[in-house]
Amino acid sequence: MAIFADHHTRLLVQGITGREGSFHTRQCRDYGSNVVAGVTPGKGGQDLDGIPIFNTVATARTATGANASMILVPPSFAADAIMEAIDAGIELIICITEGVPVLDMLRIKHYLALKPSRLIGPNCPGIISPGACKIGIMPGAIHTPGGPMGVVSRSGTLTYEVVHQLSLVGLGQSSCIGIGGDPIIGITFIDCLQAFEADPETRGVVLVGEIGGNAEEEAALWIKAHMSKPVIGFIAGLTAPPGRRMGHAGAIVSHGMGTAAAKLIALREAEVEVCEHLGELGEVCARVMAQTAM
Amino acid sequence: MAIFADHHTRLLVQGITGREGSFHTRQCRDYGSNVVAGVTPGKGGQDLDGIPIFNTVATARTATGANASMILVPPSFAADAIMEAIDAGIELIICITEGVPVLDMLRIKHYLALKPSRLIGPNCPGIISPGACKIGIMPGAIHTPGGPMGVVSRSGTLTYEVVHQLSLVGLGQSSCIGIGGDPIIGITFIDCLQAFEADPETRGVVLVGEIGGNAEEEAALWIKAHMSKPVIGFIAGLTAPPGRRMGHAGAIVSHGMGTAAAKLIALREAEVEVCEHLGELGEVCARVMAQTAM
Amino acid sequence: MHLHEYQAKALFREVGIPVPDGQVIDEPRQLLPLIDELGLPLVIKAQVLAGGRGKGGGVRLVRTASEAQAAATEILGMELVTAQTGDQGKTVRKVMVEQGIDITRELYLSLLIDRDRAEIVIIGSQDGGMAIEEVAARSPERIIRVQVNPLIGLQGYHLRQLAFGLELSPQLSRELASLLQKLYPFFMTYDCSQLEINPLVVTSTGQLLAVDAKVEIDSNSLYRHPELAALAEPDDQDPLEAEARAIGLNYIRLDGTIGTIVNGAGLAMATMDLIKQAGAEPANFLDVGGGASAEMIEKGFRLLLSDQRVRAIFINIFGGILRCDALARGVVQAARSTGLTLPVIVRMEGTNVDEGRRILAESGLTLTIVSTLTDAVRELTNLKDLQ
Amino acid sequence: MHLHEYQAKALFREVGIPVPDGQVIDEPRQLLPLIDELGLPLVIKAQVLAGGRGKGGGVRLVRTASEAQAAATEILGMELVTAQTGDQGKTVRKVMVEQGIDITRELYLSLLIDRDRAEIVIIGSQDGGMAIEEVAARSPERIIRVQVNPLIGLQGYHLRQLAFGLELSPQLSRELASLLQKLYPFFMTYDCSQLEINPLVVTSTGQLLAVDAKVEIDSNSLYRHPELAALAEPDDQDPLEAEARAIGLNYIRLDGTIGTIVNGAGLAMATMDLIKQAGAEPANFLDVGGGASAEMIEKGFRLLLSDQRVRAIFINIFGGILRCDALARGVVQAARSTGLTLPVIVRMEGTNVDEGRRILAESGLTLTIVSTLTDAVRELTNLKDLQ
Repeated sequence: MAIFADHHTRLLVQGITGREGSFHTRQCRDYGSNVVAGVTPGKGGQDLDGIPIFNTVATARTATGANASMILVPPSFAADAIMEAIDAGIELIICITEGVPVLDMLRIKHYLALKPSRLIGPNCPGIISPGACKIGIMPGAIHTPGGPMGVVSRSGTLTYEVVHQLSLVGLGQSSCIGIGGDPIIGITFIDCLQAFEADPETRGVVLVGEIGGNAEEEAALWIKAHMSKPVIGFIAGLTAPPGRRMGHAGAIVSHGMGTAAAKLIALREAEVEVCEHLGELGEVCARVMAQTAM
Repeated sequence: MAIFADHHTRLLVQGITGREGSFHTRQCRDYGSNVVAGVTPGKGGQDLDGIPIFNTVATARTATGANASMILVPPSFAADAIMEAIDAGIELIICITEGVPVLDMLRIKHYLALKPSRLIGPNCPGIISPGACKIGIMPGAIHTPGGPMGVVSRSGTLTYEVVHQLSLVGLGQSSCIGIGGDPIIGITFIDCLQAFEADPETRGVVLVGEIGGNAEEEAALWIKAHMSKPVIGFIAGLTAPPGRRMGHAGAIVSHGMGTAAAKLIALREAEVEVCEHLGELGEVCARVMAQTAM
Repeated sequence: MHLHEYQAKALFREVGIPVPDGQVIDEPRQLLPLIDELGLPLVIKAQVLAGGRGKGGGVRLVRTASEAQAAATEILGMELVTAQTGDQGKTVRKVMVEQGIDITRELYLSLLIDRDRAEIVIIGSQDGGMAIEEVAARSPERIIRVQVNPLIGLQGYHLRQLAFGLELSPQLSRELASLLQKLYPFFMTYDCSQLEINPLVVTSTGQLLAVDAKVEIDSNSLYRHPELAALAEPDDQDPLEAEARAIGLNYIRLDGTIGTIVNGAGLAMATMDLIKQAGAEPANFLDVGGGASAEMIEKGFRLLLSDQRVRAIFINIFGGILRCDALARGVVQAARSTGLTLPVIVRMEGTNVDEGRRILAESGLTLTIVSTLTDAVRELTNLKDLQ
Repeated sequence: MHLHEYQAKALFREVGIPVPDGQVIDEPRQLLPLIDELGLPLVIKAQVLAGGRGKGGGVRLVRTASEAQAAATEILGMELVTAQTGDQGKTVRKVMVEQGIDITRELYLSLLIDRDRAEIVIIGSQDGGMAIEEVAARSPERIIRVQVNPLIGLQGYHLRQLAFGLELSPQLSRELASLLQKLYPFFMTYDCSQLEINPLVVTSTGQLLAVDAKVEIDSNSLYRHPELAALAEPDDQDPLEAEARAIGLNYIRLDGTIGTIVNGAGLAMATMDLIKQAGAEPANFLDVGGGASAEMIEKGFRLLLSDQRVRAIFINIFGGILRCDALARGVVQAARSTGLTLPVIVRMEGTNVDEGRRILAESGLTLTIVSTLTDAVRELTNLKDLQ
């Protein structure tokens, strides 16, 4: 078991013929993901290593039964690509692209609420259910199949660091999701926590947050009210100066809102095991999971 | 019991100081509806027969706990009034106004899907749960409290005719709803059928349709799949010429679509008891309900 | 409200949607200077609100000045009969004179409102010049439908779906995109309920050109488009319908002999059905308003009496908030003041109905008063052979 | 990207949002013709990207030409220190010269993006001229928030909620409505992330006037606003940050002594936190990109070495799809080519890490190579007293 992506995922890649697109398509396929189609307008009828290419998502979906789409297009085309996937009825949309304007996402966020599609990202590494399906740009090899940990994070390499530590202490992962570093994103911490809570393979969750917004605070409230499985939390940006965007468009402390300190307090109040030292995260998880197992 | 409107309804009237607004506010109140507030921008602080008037729906709702709103404003203000009520969190919105442009309703239809509000209308007589609550312009006196019939219709006076016949044959009504004669409306036949099916007081439903669109066909499919209570159907416009709007903006047969004949076939296929002669509708209902009681 | 081709094209031109060069005239003598301006060949098209003008002889391609003069003279003033006009046809009062276009391909393009999904639907086909219903029947796979949610509007992928679906070249795809980026806002800005360009022509130089234009505006939106409301031409309407509209009545003329006066559109439709079920034919649809007043009933009376075909009148009124006694007084007054001689059946129900019927009965007028719709049908049956 | 007041007002003027008459100058001698044009009194305002300019002495009301001259001369070139500039202040290179306004009332108006609800929020207050945070702390009930869903946009009821909330007269309500009907499209068209008018002034003739304007543009949107991208002034940025941006690095200068090079923004933030937890202070945030290449690492190296305050460098790289051996070669090459003398701690993890560490160890460079973050913290602790 895993959440959102698994052996049943039939993956389509929007922007498959771009440099990034073709590279990561091959990486995903080599990991074992079932890549059934690609879309590049004007290249319909061609193929990439035998993966058929279509002009539109709608025709690709009709022809191949794709149910997930990975978007690797330049930021100026990302909003259009996401909406095209939504309208074509793609169930799981993963937008890797960084630099999508906020107002584009503002509209998409509400449009998504009208439709059954689930969006991960943008500005995210994607999702991996180790051993089953990788949709994104994360290095597959650092992951360990078989659970028990779910990982959800706003970051990329920081997530790899966390996953690596988990694998080192012998904790495999059910699914790892980078929800993205932008101010407005598709699925949230809460959506993932909810799915992990319901997933039998997942026995504990690592939540990796960072400064900006209050998604972590909202997640904490949800955890307090609904979560039976242990959650280990980490927040990046304790030392970030206010008013500056720390790489991620969403990582900014403004008007005193969105500080790491406030997030840590919220998580602690929800009885999340907070780890402040990144180097110790793997050990903390091992300890918490050992206690839970008892 | 009744559907959508009952003793718990706390009614607000948007456009309360207009000629129609003040007249029908008094009619509703005299019938027994609990009218708690009115809204007319610029007249905040005044009152109508002791009903306090506010400048905005949001302030009216905060002050009075209104949970339903009847809209009686000119068509050029109707879309704005509906959206104001949606944003203020009003649960049940009844827009009586005729002549709202279709494109306004197109947008509102999707906006509603994002929000918990339920809209009846526009271009409708409203809703009445006899003996409990009247929100609309229908004559209260023709109705009979106590069930067992639910009535749902796209029309105004035609509904009164139907209700009158029901009362004459001794069949009271649980709730009667005019969903409106426009091409794009809020709640549909299906929403009402669903609620009637779940309402213990309702034991049968009269569905009054007319030419244009295919709401009746969709309702028929729903009835076939989900409805356990008997439905009696009537369709107006068997003799309407194609390409002409028969009074209601939505009542038009175009490109061969939306004919009364097609609707009758669909209803019959769903085992709806179709009555083709309006004069006999009351008797047909009496017969069907008598058979059901056995 | 339907716009004439020449009106629609004038609006198109304002927003940069390409149309052939041309002008509308209402007298043949205006043609000559146009020939100088536009050159030859020309196309001369009758301006009436009905489809099928070509088949009816209302569209001519002319190659010489004398051909042009002859065609304009013939078409202006003719009674044009098409599949949509009925047998009596429509009088042509204006013709559009346009440059002949060198056509390499004809496409079809329209925008409609999808009632079920509450979306705008763009329909395209490679089979331009044919009625879309025909294409739909013959080769439905050649019809491309693209749904546009009004909250997000026209996006790039809509354009791609259309262009790839129509198998356009990259250059024509760009042309179509540029056209739709004007046409979609046009549709929304002017509250269109239908917009059809058939054919949408590819010229020999690879440009797209709207060679025809059918535009229907949502009448409910005219309060915010006074410039469009002003385009309505009285000649386009049935005179009785125009008169009814002017006095605020919702009236549609039909072919029968039984005039109807009803309050409420749904009940009015059902009343027409009742007449038909009685074996008679309704002469009209007339809704005097759900909250009908005595005054509106009187106006309806006068309107029906001015229709020579009406042999009898059926009044079907459900008294609601306005009570039957008031309505009965309206009927009586209307009958008296119009010096009524036709048979009149009155069916009245609702609030205060007894008092209403009493007023009718004691009026001294020869009204047939019935209380149920079943009785009304019986009386109508008796009237059905009236000529 | 923040716009200067004068830039924002120029854009306001283009779309018809009322602002005081005025002009920007960068030399005192440009003032005299302006006095002739604008009259007196005038307001002279330093153009720096920082709030609190008034308190810092960067805004002056002048009543005579000599006062104006003195003020302009003093402000132009000054190092303006405000609560937001830091102690070193910001050099004033331009001043805005505006007509003095006869003010009867000061309002506050701003538009922001509500991340949680994904909506535009319009904030108004009767207490213009004060920082909104102050009003929020002192009298929160005097702050009116109106949420606008981006799919339906600004509607009449939003305007009414604001106008009645601010207790405006009918005339001022209309003025505000007209202003917002320009300001909301402005916000959306230019991809603003924040827009503040404080104060929004009511003049003695009852007009609304944007006397100040703070506008922030979403940097991610600049590809569709080249005209805004062109407004960026190099002087507004820290020179190192400007250089970093030019070479495609995501760099923020901080006050410490430990330079950092990290791949990925989240890991870079966490690395800053680690340095602090070790008792040291980071000199910067530097994200060389999640898919960091050897070339980007070298660029980062060079950038840090040009910062005189940097006493040591901490490289924290998680090798993902780009493997550690390639990254290690990049580090070695960067260290060699820059003739590095500072202490460098390298923590490298991920794909092919053993080969990467071997390359580092055998490079002959004096690098401190650690494998875990805990080891890194220990080494950083040893460095913390470096000056």
